[in-house]
Amino acid sequence: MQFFGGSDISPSPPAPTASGNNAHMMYVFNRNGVCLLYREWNRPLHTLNAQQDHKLMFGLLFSLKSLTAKMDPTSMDKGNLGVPQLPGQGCSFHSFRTNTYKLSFMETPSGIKFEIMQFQFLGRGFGENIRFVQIILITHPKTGDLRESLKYIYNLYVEYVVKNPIYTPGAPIRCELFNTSLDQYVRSISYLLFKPRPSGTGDLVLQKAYSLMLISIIKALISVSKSVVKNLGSRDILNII
Amino acid sequence: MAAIYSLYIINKSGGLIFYKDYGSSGRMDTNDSLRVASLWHSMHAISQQLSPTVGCLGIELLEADTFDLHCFQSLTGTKFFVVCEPGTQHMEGLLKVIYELYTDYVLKNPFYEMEMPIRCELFDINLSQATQKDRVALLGR
Amino acid sequence: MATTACFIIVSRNDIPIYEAEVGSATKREDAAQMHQFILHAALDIVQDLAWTTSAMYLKAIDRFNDLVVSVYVTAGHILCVSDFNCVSDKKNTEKMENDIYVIFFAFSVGEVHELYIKILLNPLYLPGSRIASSHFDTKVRALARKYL
Amino acid sequence: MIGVGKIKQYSNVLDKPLSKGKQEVSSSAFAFLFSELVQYNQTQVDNIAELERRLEDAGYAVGARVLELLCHRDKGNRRETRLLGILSFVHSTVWKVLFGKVADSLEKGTEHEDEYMISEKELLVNRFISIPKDMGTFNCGAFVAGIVRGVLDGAGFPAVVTAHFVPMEGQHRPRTTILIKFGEEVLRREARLAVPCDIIGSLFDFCVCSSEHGNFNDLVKAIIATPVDVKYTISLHPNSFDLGQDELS
Repeated sequence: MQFFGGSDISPSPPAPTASGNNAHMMYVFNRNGVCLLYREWNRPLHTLNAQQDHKLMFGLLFSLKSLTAKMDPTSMDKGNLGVPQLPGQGCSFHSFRTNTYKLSFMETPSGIKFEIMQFQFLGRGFGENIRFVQIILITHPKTGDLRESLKYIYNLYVEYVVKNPIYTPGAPIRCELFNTSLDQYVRSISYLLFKPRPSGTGDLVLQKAYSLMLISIIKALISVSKSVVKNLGSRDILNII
Repeated sequence: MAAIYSLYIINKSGGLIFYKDYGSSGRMDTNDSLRVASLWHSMHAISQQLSPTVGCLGIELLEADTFDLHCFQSLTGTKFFVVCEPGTQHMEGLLKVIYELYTDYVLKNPFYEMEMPIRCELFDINLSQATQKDRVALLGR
Repeated sequence: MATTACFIIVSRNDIPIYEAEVGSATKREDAAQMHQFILHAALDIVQDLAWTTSAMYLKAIDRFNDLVVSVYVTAGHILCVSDFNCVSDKKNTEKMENDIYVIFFAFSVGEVHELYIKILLNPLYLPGSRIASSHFDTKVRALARKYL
Repeated sequence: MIGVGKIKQYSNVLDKPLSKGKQEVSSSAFAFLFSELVQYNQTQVDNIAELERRLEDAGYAVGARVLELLCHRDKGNRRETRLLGILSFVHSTVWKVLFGKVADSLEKGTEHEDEYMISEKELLVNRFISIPKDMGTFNCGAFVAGIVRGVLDGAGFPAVVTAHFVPMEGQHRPRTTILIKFGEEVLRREARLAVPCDIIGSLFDFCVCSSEHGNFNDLVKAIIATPVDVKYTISLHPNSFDLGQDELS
């Protein structure tokens, strides 16, 4: 059912922002459901006002998490429904797809490994609160697996938000740098995602624009502090390209 | 080998009318399956509301670490969803086949009362044939 | 050759479901009962005759002075009984004239049989009950005029 | 309704020609209609037997009409006067028109001489119906039994017709069998009508059955009832009938 702009067949990839009705949004929640960040690049339909929308989204994710933990067919012990899951405990879902959008979800209990070094001096409590966050990406239903992108966004989050001294944990994110690099990254993802597979003879214009964009990303990456690049595995960079 | 863990059918008001377990470890008792079914019903509805574009028909596929959940909603609101191993192919096809069996052997059965749990043995017979036929290995755990 | 014919359709348990006086002869009031009497007499002959042949049209099965009775038995054992009074001046031609009328009767009753089936296919018509459809009546009379 | 070509409007149904009747009916439409029929009747009755009787009555009306129509349309105005004739008519012509295929099998009852069975692996009527446990031996095939009874009664072969489930080994679903038990006078007439040439055939039937349970008088009645002017020397082999010499004479 080709429901929206033919993202696959249209020769020129749609510009990510103004393109038809394939939506592109991002939510970041913390553990108690406060929406730290809501970025919207393209949302044709606004059914609810922002505040309700965030609450509904968090509610959906919360119960979906407990539902998946309950339905996990491989584990014997079935916690009863509705009990809030500790991050990382029990199986959790990473995305769901409807006919109009795909929601990719990531919870970051696993984000502990490379922050230990930075948070040593700030004490455990502080780090705990910041570290646990949920990132939700809503994209075109046909987008592929976005778990890597979510990880990358999480890294951006850690770099620009957590390490920003003036940022008070739990408050909505105001860091400019984070937003710009996030925009750049999302534009690159959506550009990549909608890029028709370059069949051998792909027209030249496409190739040129493509390489230009590539250079800009690398420049952006270098400008960011070295530690970020070092931590990204080669696989991540490859994935981005 | 692709495997189905379990199959649920819920009526348009979210009540569970059919639950079949294909060997997932730890079979869910009836209360839990009822809760899961109605929870899924409301999730499905909420996800429609949150849709950024018009005309959303609700969740079709939920991917989790250890399972995939494929859901098919008929026009009248009856939902069929199957829990299977991640990455199982042609589950949508299987759900369509199950939907056909439902329309044949349940709706056309004079002794079946709408929205009530399904007790038609012909439906069970054909269902097990359909799931076998799709070379979907049943976990004989 | 005045021909008076009485045409009766009788259901399985010998209940007449349709009668029609056709033919051009003047009606004598006692003629009506006489026709009824003759036709009902013929019913017994039909009972066992019907089983010996698989044909539906049983030509002339009975004769009553100058009246010839012929019957058409449908699959559901509905009998279309009719008799003609063929007044003929010459003795020897009587045989031939009978056949003519009998053949005419065959044509008309074949179509009456079709009409009956159409009536029967009406789900609201109880098989074996009287045919009260006026259309059926006009059609049968038209057939009779055409053939007799 | 999007008819095939222009549907000619007839002022009265009597002018409408008896169509060849080749239109297909969607099986799911029939299934839903039949399911509604059963559900409606279920609300009207309070026990299973009565439900089956009501289904049979519904079928009877259909049977009476089917007989007339098919004899006119397919049999070219030939009437069935023989038992085997009417049975094969039901088995093939009626089944083909109603259910699209000839019935699976038509057998003669073994234990009783006047019983015949038409069985069908998957009766169209029962295809989508699963009987709940608490309704025991209820069989929606009673509707088809009614049709068969309607046809037989119309043709002058009164009979008691019932539908049964016969489990088949190695099959999930039982077979549906329509049991036809003819009335007494049908058999008597059959015997009377037994035209000489197949006298041996029907006599043989009698010998086979009567010898099994020895009601020899049926055999004698049959011999007497046959038209007398037919001379036949019937060699009854004594030991096949364990009879005394005098009875044979």
